[in-house]
Amino acid sequence: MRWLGPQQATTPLVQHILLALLASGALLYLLHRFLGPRGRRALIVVVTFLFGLFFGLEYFLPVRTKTLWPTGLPNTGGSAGNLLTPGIEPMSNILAVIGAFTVGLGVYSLVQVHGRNVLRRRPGWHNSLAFFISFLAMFGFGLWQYSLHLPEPLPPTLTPLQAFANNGYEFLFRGLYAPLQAATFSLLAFYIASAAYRAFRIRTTDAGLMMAAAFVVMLGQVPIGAWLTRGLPNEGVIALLRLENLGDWVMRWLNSPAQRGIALGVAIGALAMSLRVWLSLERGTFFAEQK
Amino acid sequence: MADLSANSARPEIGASAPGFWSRLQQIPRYYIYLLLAMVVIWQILFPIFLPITPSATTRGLEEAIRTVPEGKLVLISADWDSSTQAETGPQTAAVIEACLRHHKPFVLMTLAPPMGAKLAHNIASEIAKRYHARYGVDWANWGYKYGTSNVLMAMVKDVPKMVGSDFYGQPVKSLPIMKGVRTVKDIGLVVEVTGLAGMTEMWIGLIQGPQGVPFSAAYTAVMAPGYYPYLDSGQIEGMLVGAKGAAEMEVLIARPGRGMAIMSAQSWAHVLIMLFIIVGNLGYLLARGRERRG
Amino acid sequence: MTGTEIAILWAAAIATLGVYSILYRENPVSRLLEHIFVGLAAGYLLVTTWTQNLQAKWWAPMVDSGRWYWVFAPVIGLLFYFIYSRRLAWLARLAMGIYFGQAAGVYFREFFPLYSPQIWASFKPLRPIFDAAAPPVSVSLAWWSVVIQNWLFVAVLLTVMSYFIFSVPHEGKAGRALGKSALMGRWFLMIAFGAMFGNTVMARISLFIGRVQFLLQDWLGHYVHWLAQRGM
Amino acid sequence: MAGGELLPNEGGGVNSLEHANWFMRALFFTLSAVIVASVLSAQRGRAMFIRRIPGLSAIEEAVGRATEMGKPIFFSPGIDGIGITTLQALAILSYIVRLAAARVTRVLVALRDSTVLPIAEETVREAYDAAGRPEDYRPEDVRFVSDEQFAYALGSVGMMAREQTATHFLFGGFYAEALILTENGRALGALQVAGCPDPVQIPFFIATCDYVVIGDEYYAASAYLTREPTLTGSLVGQDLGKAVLVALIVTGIVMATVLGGATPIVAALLGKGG
Repeated sequence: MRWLGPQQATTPLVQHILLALLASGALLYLLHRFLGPRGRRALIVVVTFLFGLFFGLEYFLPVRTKTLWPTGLPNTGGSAGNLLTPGIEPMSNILAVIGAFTVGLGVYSLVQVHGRNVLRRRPGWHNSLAFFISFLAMFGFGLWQYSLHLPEPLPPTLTPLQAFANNGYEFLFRGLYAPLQAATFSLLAFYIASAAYRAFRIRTTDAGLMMAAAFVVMLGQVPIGAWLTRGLPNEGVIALLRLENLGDWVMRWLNSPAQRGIALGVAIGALAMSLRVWLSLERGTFFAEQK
Repeated sequence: MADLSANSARPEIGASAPGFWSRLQQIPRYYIYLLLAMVVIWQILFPIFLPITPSATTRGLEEAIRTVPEGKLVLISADWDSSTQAETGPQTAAVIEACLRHHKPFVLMTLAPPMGAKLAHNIASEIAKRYHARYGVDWANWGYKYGTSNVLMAMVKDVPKMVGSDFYGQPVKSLPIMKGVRTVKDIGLVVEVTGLAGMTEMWIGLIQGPQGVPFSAAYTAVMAPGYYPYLDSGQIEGMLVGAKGAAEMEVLIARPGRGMAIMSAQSWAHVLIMLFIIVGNLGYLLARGRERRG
Repeated sequence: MTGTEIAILWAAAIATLGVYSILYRENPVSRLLEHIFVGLAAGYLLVTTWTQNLQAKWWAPMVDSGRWYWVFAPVIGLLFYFIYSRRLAWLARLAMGIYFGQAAGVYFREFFPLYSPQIWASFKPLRPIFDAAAPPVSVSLAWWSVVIQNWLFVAVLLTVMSYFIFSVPHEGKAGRALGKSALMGRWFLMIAFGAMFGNTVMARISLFIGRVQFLLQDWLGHYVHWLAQRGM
Repeated sequence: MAGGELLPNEGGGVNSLEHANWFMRALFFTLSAVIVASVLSAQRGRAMFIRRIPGLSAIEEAVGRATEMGKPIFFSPGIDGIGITTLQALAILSYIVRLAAARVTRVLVALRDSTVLPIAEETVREAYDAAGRPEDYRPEDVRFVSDEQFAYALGSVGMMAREQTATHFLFGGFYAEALILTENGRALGALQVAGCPDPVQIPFFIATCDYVVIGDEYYAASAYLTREPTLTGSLVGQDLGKAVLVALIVTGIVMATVLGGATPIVAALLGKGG
């Protein structure tokens, strides 16, 4: 079990871990037992506020050389920070780790839906069976192959078992997973064609403008566009009318300011939403008052 | 103010009387799919090359490669994988060809998706064979280096130390091509080939700006427009835009290859889509005309 | 080619063609592939969660480096699982509160790096400036066309922004002016959307070209010499 | 960010935005204060106007269509992880579930991020409670599909086809998978309403959906839909905030015109903080 890392778990470590587990269990029990609805709500509000404050404040506090934690860590990117700076990267890591434990919820949701299909022999249950087979195969071969820590490019000599693990994983990944990904992605070539055909009708001003801009940019992308306007000069203002330049011009002088207008509006909208979330003003939306 | 309801989904004008014109407005999507697939397959097999005029951005990259001083390396950072391969693959190939044609030694490196090292390696070995270029002497592959910005920072002072071993796992110090390569200043040009945002900012912020190493790039067509400001300011010397850029490079070095074939498929696919749009609008206009009259 | 490579080639080709069958309609083949894909992805998710996240960031520090306090991470993570109990769900909300706070805080951090360059890149001078050091566009242009471009840029930006003003009625003198500006802004938006659409077509066609190359050259080309010769 | 423009300052590059300086602190505080003040003023009962936003008005009609046809609703909060975009999507989901629950119409939610899953479940359950129908809540209607972008797309399309959903809502952060979802959804004959703060996928939504919510309309949604004073106040605050930005930009343009370029202004604004 090399993938678990070298086992150095000494007794004091196990003791510490058990103690910590007990302590957190006790804390949670106490919180649950003695906090009333209002206390619980207040606690959630405070936790939300503090975490928002921590991440936000680090950006806005003046830059100083002194920090709250001793910083031998290279986590400030070599530049100066303030007293919260050394905490940002560890905290982000911690939250990433905590978040990773929710993967079980996702897998549980899948297993629940497909397990029910298989057990009750619902129509199409064989598809759900295929789900379980491919899920377990990828999980098994994936971990097995990882545990071998094979170098890349592969050494010429592999034991039969190593070769089996590696081939199995390669088959699942390069034979199924990656091609399914690429093929699904490439469906967009067809969808964009039929979407263009349907959407670009000069029925309204809006659609007409969209169509004109799309046409100019599309022509500018391919040699046919350049060929159509090859008679125009290569220098000066008229050169702008050459389709390859015109498409570019539309992208930079009409598309980018419009995108920026959208972005600046969104900037404020998202700021307002962030403030509402941070101050728990949006609370009624997600979780109504405590029962 | 009119709704933003897509001018699309709901009933078409004249749809009640299914005449020829209104049918032009409702070509079943299967026909569109089928024709598109046929056009692309046809062009991949029997490309009709169209005259391609290299743009200023591509000429900039060709010139940057051509003018790399003697004794300095071209570093091609191949930060792509199969998801953008149709564009970045030919781009990598075109940049490699340009290096070989101008007799500039080049090295490959991959910072982002690990798969890029292998994909770029295959392309390079294939082209190198044609030019009788030897691995380790005329070109090398540093392989995938983990750590993105940390790699770049480590590279500034001591390149061989940062690289360690190459794609095959042999120490790079043993490669003849690395003789005389100490700091990042021994690299004459960096060419970033990628579909990932953020790579350019890193190279410019850590290497091009502070160290003065010339920088060029090859981008997927979708992300390229965002980088024109860097081009205007001279921080990017030249740039390939999508497969089109690769085809233009092939024209510049007189080596029609995969970029040209892809561009012919692209061109005819674009023409097909535009024809569909035109037909749809014709159908709409004529059906509306008939409805007004009758 | 080894047996595994041949199997990979065929599986990839069949998977690709199977996915394309969805272009006709959702069908038994595409449905089967969908379930296989979802299954593989779920398996891969579990594997990478361990190998790329938990193993390095959690297990190694806790077990190998003896940082016992990392045991609190799964305790908090497992609080999320209390949503399945009505009585204990509030503990899950406590854990969610952490992420709500983080979401807000991270946005506060992103605000300026994301948007401030956009703000000052909009400070376009509206008169001709003869500064050879900073040519404003790569195509060499007459000074007056640069000025026109800047005016246009500013007009598009401000009218688009006015479209996103929601709380002022488009009535009265000022309101009607705002309404007109918003309508202009909407038109510019449509032009921008059309341009973005057109600019994306090429990338999407590329994806299909990549698949066609795989099917023709790697797969069929492996068996048909004639195709392999045409391979690029 | 791919669209990010070059900062016209020398040497500083990206690092100059690593922390705020005096200007950023001042601007951020002003914007936040304007929004919060507007919320407080609305909570005290000041009446506020919101113009019609067609895409958002369509939500009720779209829910009604599913009820009439006796078919479920499909909702996707996009593929971003936990963040402001996704939280806003869940706020819209909450409103839609309340509407649908009151009319005994199922809402299927397709998720890509496992950390969003518990939050979405809680939101939906709360919404059923608020609609007075806690017994109708079915945990299996909030589904984790896949964390892989295109497996998510295929899985969601399969879900639409098998459950025969009549109305599709797509609100959140969408990327390349958006067109796969909406093009198939359209082929299945569903009424589709989509919204995304990022403009890149909007053209494809316009081409395939019946109603589209663009840019900041997305963040106006909660206020527009619920008309709760806190939220309408926030929306008015948003408008004031945008006015502050416009004023800033106009000032910058005027100064750039007078000074002959933006470089000195930006240098002053980016000057050392601390």
